[in-house]
Amino acid sequence: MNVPQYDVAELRRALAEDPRTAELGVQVRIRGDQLFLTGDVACPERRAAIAEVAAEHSDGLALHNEVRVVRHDPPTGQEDLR
Amino acid sequence: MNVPQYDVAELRRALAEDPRTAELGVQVRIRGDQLFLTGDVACPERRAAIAEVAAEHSDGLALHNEVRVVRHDPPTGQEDLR
Amino acid sequence: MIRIGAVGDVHLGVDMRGTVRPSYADIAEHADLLLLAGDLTRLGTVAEGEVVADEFAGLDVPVIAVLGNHDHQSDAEDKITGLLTDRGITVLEGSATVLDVDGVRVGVAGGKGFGGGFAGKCGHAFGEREMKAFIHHTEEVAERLRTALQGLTADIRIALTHYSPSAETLRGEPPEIFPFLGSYQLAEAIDASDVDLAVHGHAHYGTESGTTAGGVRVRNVAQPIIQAAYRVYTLEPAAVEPAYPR
Amino acid sequence: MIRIGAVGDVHLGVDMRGTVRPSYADIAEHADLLLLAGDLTRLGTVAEGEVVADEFAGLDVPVIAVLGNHDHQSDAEDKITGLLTDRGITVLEGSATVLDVDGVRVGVAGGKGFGGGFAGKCGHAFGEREMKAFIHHTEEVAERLRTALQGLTADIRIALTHYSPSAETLRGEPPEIFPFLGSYQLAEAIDASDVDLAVHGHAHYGTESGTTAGGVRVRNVAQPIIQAAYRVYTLEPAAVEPAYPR
Repeated sequence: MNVPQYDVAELRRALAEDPRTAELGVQVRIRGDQLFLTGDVACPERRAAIAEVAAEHSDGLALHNEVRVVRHDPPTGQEDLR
Repeated sequence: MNVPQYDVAELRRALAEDPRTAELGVQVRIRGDQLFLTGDVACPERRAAIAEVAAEHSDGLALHNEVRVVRHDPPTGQEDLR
Repeated sequence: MIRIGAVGDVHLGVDMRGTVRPSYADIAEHADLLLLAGDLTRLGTVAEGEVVADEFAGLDVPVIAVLGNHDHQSDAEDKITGLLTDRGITVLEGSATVLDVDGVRVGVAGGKGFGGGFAGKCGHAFGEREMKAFIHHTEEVAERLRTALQGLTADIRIALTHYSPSAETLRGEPPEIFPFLGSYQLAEAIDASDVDLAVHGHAHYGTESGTTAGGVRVRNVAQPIIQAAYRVYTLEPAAVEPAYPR
Repeated sequence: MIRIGAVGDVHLGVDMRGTVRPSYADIAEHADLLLLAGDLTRLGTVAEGEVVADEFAGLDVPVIAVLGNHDHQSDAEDKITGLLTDRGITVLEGSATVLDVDGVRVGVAGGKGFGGGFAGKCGHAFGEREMKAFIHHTEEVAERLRTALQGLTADIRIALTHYSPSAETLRGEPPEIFPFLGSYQLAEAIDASDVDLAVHGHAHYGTESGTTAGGVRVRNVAQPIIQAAYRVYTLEPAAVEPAYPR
């Protein structure tokens, strides 16, 4: 039986528990035979690792890696809490 | 400082962890100076114990014990799952 | 037609001795067996376990139970299991039993289950020791349930848990506490076998009817939901395959 | 005016050595101190902790950190704390520190925190061992935070945690996982003292701004939220009480 919910769960678990990724903040959606990954990670290598682990758990799905790398720019403003 | 959310939390915790009640399924609402308790418990003694514990944690609130005792009637019908 | 009686969360205390049994005196008129979906007791003490035995042992139909979180409160779950078993009540924990009901083999596999939440919105075995222990407990009980179901040969197959395998039967509960009410891993174990009905309790504000992600019917029989001594569900074994080709 | 720099969830790995420090080279132009709201590492290894030390030690402003769940993944949290401390980074866990910034005493009390959920929709220390251990961990870290805050004498008072003390800064996260994201018990500890600002991380899909139930401002500085090397919040110490009667 092919249950997309379990495929999502399996992939999320792999992304969280596989030491190559250890990402709890990646969202996984399967729509039809399309697999979408979204979220923000710390560096480009992390983004690539997510694709690598996802590929091992997404037989027959077309992978769309929409994960972004967070920006590290110095702050452009400040919030006044006085 | 008087924060109703913490009063709700304290009372829910007492109802759950106090061995006189051990009820995880009682809902606690504070509206103005009125305290409302709702839920279903196994017997009338349990309902009275809830009022007793709640009274110890609800200084200055008017207690409305809307907790009900579950019915134990034999079934009047059946669901056909064939 | 097999008639499954089921109730969860009876929460018996020593103050309830003798009050519940009368409701089950004529159970054979309504059901062929009775499932108890956990939280048999309030504080999980041996004294409360004895009340459960007194109320449910020796009914006119077989009684099959799992324990719930309340039954673990006093670390006396093994003693409670022992005394219920001694009184003829079958207690499942990652195990199964098969009853013969008028020649139909009715199989029940069960266990307490645990929380963690549902697919896509659940906890993971990552981070602090306490977090890992929480999720590992779910994984262990789900794996034992899966094994028990896979070893079950019967005409009608039922999964019995305390925690919910479905978010659908939690409708009415705040989503914020779903991780304490059930786990998709229970449903995954159920959907890995051919199961006709999954019965659970625990969610007092939930909903009676739902399904697993794989389409198995789920019923939440927590007593505050069903507002009766027990519910009755009727099932028919799958038609026997004809011995000749159609 | 005191300028508080803050970021959480930088998740440094050994593959990131040297990549982050440049963003903090001119930090003294923007902030008077830098708060790190946990999840400094990815897998919580000592090697990753060394990268954190290399990236954040010896900046032009003091650095005060708490650890997060990722920093506990490899059971090396004590070693990571030790090596950061050796390199001049203050690591808080149920403890506090006071900095002098141009004569203003800036006090920070902090700790990792933990989950359990928010008032009225949370877990309780009841049932299975795993459930009790989960909630007891929250109680312990919240109690230590409360004690640290109550012992803090300063002109500006900040609470620093990894987990969230407010459901408001979780908006955007599925409610079903709130028990894994924070606890009202942290807010109760914060609201028991006079706190000017509570800073946390952990909730990547949450919202930057919220308040505790008692009205203390809360900011979620998880890096996926702030999308910058750090945020800057400015605070002014409460006016000094005049020594003569008004």
